[in-house]
Amino acid sequence: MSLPLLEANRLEKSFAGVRALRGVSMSLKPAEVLAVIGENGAGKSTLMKILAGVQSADSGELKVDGAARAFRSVGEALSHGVALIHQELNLAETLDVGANIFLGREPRRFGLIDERKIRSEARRYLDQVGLSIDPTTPLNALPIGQQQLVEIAKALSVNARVLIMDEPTSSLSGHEAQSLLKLIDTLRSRGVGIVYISHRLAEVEAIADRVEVLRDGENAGALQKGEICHAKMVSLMVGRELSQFYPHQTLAPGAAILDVQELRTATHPKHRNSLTVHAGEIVGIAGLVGAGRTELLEAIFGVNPPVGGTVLVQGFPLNTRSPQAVIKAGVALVPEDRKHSGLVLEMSVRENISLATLARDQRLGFLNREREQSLCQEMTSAMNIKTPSADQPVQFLSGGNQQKVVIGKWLAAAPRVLLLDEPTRGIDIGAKQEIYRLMDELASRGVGILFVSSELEEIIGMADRALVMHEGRIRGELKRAELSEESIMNLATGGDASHGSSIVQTASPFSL
Amino acid sequence: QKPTPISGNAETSKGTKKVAFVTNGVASFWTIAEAGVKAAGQDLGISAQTLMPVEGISDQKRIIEDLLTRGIDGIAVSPIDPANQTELLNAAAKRAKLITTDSDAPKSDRLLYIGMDNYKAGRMCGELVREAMPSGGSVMIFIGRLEQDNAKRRRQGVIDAILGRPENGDNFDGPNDVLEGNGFKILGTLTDQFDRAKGKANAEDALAKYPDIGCMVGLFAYNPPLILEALAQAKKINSVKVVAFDEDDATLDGIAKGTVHGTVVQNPYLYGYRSVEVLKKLVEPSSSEAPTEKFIDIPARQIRKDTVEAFRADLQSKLGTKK
Amino acid sequence: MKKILGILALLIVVCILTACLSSSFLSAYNIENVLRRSALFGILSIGVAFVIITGGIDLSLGSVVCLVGCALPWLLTVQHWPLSLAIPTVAALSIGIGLAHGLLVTKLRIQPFIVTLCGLLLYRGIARGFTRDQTVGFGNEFKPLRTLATGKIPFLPGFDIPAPLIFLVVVAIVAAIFLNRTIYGRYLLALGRNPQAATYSGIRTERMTILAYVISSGLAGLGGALFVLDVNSAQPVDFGNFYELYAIAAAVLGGCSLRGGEGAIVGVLIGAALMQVLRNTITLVTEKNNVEFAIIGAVILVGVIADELTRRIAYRRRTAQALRQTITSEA
Amino acid sequence: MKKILGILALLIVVCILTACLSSSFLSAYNIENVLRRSALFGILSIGVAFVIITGGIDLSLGSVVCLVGCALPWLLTVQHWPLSLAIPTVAALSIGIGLAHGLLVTKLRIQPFIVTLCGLLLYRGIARGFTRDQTVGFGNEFKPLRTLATGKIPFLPGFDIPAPLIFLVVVAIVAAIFLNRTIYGRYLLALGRNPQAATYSGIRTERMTILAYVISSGLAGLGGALFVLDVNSAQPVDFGNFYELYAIAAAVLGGCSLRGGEGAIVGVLIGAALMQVLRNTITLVTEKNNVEFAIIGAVILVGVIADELTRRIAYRRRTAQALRQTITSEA
Ligand SMILES: Nc1ncnc2c1ncn2[C@@H]1O[C@H](COP(=O)(O)OP(=O)(O)OP(=O)(O)O)[C@@H](O)[C@H]1O
Ligand SMILES: Nc1ncnc2c1ncn2[C@@H]1O[C@H](COP(=O)(O)OP(=O)(O)OP(=O)(O)O)[C@@H](O)[C@H]1O
Ligand SMILES: [Mg+2]
Ligand SMILES: [Mg+2]
Repeated sequence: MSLPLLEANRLEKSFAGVRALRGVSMSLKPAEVLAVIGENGAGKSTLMKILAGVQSADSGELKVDGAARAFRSVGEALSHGVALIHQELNLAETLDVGANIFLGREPRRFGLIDERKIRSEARRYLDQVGLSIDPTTPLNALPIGQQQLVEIAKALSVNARVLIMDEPTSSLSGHEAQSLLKLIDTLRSRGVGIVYISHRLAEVEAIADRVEVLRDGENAGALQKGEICHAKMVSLMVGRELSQFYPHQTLAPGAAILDVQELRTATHPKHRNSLTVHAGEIVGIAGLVGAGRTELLEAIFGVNPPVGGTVLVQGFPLNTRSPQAVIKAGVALVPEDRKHSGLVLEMSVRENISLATLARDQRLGFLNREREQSLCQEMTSAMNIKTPSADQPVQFLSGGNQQKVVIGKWLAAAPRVLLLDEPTRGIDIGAKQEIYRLMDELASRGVGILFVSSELEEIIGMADRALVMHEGRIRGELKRAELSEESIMNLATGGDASHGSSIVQTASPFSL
Repeated sequence: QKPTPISGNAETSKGTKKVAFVTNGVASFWTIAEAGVKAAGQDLGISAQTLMPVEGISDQKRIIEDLLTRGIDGIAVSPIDPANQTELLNAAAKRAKLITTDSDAPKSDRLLYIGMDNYKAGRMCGELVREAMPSGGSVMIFIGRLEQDNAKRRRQGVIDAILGRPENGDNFDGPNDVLEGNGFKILGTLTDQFDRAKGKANAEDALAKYPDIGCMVGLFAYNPPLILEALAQAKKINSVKVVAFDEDDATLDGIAKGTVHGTVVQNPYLYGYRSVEVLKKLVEPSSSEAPTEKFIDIPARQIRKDTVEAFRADLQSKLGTKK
Repeated sequence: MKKILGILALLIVVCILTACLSSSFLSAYNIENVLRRSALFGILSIGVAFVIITGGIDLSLGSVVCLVGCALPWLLTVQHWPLSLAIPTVAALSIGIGLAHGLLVTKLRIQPFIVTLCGLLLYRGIARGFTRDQTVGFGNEFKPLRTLATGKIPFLPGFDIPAPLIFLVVVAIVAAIFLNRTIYGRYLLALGRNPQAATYSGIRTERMTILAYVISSGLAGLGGALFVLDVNSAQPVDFGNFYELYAIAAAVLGGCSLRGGEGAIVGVLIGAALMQVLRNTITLVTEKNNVEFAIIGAVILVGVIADELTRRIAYRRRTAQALRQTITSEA
Repeated sequence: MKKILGILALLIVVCILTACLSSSFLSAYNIENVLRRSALFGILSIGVAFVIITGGIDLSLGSVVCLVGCALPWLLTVQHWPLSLAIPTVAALSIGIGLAHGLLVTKLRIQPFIVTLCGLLLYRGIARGFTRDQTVGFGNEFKPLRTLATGKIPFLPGFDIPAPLIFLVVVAIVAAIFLNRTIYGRYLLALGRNPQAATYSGIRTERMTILAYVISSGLAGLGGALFVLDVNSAQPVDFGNFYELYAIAAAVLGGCSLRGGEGAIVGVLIGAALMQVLRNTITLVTEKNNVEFAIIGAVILVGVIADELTRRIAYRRRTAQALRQTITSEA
């Protein structure tokens, strides 16, 4: 048995008011993929940040190659070959892609940065993650999914011995996630030790050699290669079995509640997209990263005004240049990028939840504090948001709990049409089911739901109907009965609707 | 460098009377006055302090208010805007003996004014210009700012004397007017808001714009040296006449060397000294010799090459007493 | 709140020290003076605080003070306009300036620093232009109008409340209610932190930002009018010079972050008062006023550093204690 | 790059207009003068650009100019120090100031605005203190030293290169290489907008930030020395007043964003030159220099607005064209 690359013993970490880690231990061997799973707020990210020198533990021991170490900075961790892909994107927006990949480790010639080498090397790593963009593209011109891939390319370029990935696939679609898993496989065969965090248990099942489960900042059990299965992981995480994962029952759809006609967005003005959502219907939108799903939702919502087309809600046209008007008409959007569009990170949980409904609940322009308070309580319990208090700034919540705050904020608005963009991004399995249940409940109350997801499983499980986008265009529509991974992937990669199921998917080891 | 002797903290020396000298800004002119204030304070045994407002009129108001709070006995002030400060000055005159210096506020309750007439001094400066250019020519005027009463009057005096107008202290030509007459052409007046780099740039730009300019007149103490700098760099040091105001070292050097035709000097040292002297008489009730006149004239003088060395020696001895 | 405590402590320390060193500090006359000055600067600081809360900055404030401060006496005494016309004109002027700033910042997306820097240069220049660089003032007229700034309201025997303080109290109360109790205040705080998230929440961020600039210029106009009514004359060259820095400093000292989204009116008031008390202290206690600014700078710096250090020590102590408690309670 | 084109166009337009309106503008003498002034301000602007790129601000620059500008002649002519001691002293002084700013900003996390505002108040106060408010200058001495600022290097017949331009060119080239070609420049750009991302990439952000403040104060010191060598005397009360605003304006006009992470040295140079050309234009072309600042403000504002509008129109035309093409190609 080889010496562990990395070993952590009885790590403790507290923040003001929260004990995030209470004596957590773990170890990682070379050429091993260790999956770390746990509910939102279990302490996964905190543990990883300590391993990578971003934060330091209050107490406990860290060993690299059997020797005790305490990383005081990211630089130290990197020099010991430990690299971390953060749960939240951490890239320098004003630099280009190549500069980001090599940030802090620029190749030099005569003391100056060797731009040519950066370009050629960056292209290599971008190829590895399947991103065919020019390394001189400014980073802020990329959508979030592609930024995530850049982040991964950056971690690869470290040539680390220990690569920690904190929910790397949370904003990737199945296709990209698959190629990432392939990449992990290659790295493993080169002897790299990998820590892999994900709420997508199928991925974990497919890739992990060992699973470590955290609950409330403590080790809650481990699974060896042979024992890894969905049910066991869930029960270790949640502490009970979960039954009937996708609760949605198709109802007879009501009248058309959202009617999008020939909508043209700014980036894909040549495509005219039309779609209809009926009351009580859940419509999914699938597609690859950059397929234009986010853009479509943002165009409907008015934050990214369309260049043509009309949107009707209950038969009345929307002013798609004004989000206020769209919100007034009863439409809500849970955006994909919670850090930039969803939350005011420095504000409290309460203030974030009430932000979109302040105008509705105002009294002559004054805040309605009781209403604000009660809304917050309602949503915290409905969404099971784990926070020490309603006054906690959301930036101190775990990623998944932040996502729940965003959803709570828009549920509070009691919309007639709910647009969800990757609503379960980074959400643990228990909470996911909670969200699915809420979606089902809203649908049964006559709300029309249009949701974008990169998790095919979720689309198949929840959608009454799915639209599949490819390069800015709705390529086809699949009825609930027609929904399958093959049929969706075929359309998403530009295939034809009529032969959906007949095209054989390239065999993949991971059935996503 | 021994620390400046200060005649005790205001609170601790209840016995001695306290007087203050409030300037209209910060300038080397006022540092000479401060030397006079200090010398008088020591000679006469009275606590005398000089305060220089940095931010113009509201700052001057604040300083006077705070002095009154401290229970000052006498104030000499150079009001920035006499016409509109009557109220403040009257309020001060109620709580302390108030005199004006350098710039008068005739409508207020001040007891007397010590100083000179800036218009007349300006005329003396204008006469120097005519002396420097007997056959006329073009003249550019350089000054810190034009909104101060003394600056306005001084500049007008220069203009009126050059153009050969009769004395009339109440007419003001606009700052941008080009004026001609008497064989002279006044090209304009450039201000710099006390920014020296700008003052030098003004002189340079004037040389660029009027390569055949005849005479440059610097009306604030630091203007003539900046003009000399610009001329030296343009290699025009002897081809353009310079007429100055005040007694900057470089100005006096220039006069001695012949690069500056002459300057008009006031006597700030005496402003300071006499102010304290008069205030002492006013605040000490025992004093039998309280001044009765309303105006103590401390006239300006023209300094030319023949008188510059004597003047400089006198000035240095006065400032030397301070060092 | 915690941010304010530090600056409040500093203010109190400075007051106590000054009172010990100079018996005149606590005289009714002096307190009235300091209150009046703090009130005038407080009004400016509250205005700029709103802009700072949106993550912007307003450098034009001193020049707006100058413009209004010169325009008011100029219209009244040189142009002989009636009061009923002059006052609305200067009010419209300052509000219009704020509107223009807001529109340039939001609609044309020009950086607030640039917009208001141009304003700083422009408005003073305009004032110098129409006054032809002459001092303007009220002379002996408009006494009733001037009581708005110079008047006193008897309060205690021997102690009157200076009129500007009334203005300040009204402005501060309205501002505090607006910021903390209305949805608009909440909107400002949200968009200052994250304008994108605010837009996605259906907030009209542009309107709110424009409003902040209007408040800032409007209060600068009010301040300018009160300043000129107080000192009775204005020189366009230096009237209100550097006031933007004092106002911004007061706001930042009082807890506003220049990155936006943070700020409390009480803090801003304390910040403004601190600056004025310090200046008063220096004239009362020392014989030198040429190092006045050096002393102010040093006191603020030392105060801020002390505040930061105490906060750190307190934080360390708290976490250590919390850890000890949880460990003992678990044991 | 596009950001710079707008301001470059504005500079060219202003130059052409001035040349048409005044024959003296293109005289060798005038060009030399404008180059010398632009060089002096350019040095300050490059310094502050580094701080702006880190997302900070340096308001103390004008006061550092004042401190060094007063200290150099004071040490040499009043204290009679030898040159070999005075020069290292003022250099150490300005670098020390930058170091102090950097440490306060990074280690104590005090807002840059506050730190450098205190600096603004403090350093001028110190200069006023040790000079006792006296004007200090070189008089007729130190001519060789002064050629550093006033000297000229023959270039073309009738046209000499002013010495400060040499300093500027060296500083600018070093700065541009540093910013664009070395890892440190890259780090500065990275940490300016997103310090967290930079930290997570293993960059020592604090050191880099401190370095930026040192560069800023160091160049302000160099600028201050050159300024006083050029004008030959300094009055501590107003020497360098407002220079921080000009420098920051030049940097921001030249494409630096006050939110950090963006900036190019060439742009900063163009920005600094624009300000100086405008001032020159006003003296050469108009008879009014009391509205000088108003004109500068207005020109900058109009320029920035025009830049923004042309960019929008160009963008709209491009998208419209793209749309038309796709539509026709589909048809
Ligand atoms: N900087 C911080 N300040 C205060 N509390 C924090 C901070 N960072 C994390 N926490 C708290 O620590 C706990 C663990 O958070 P962590 O981010 O490690 O969870 P996680 O397991 O990664 O969850 P998720 O799956 O949602 O990402 C949470 O309760 C969180 O609120
Ligand atoms: N700010 C932008 N600038 C330029 N192009 C953009 C921008 N945002 C999005 N795009 C382009 O628009 C297209 C659609 O992006 P969008 O974010 O809508 O895709 P998506 O299907 O939601 O995928 P993702 O999983 O990345 O969110 C992409 O090709 C992307 O390159
Ligand atoms: Mg996490
Ligand atoms: Mg998307």
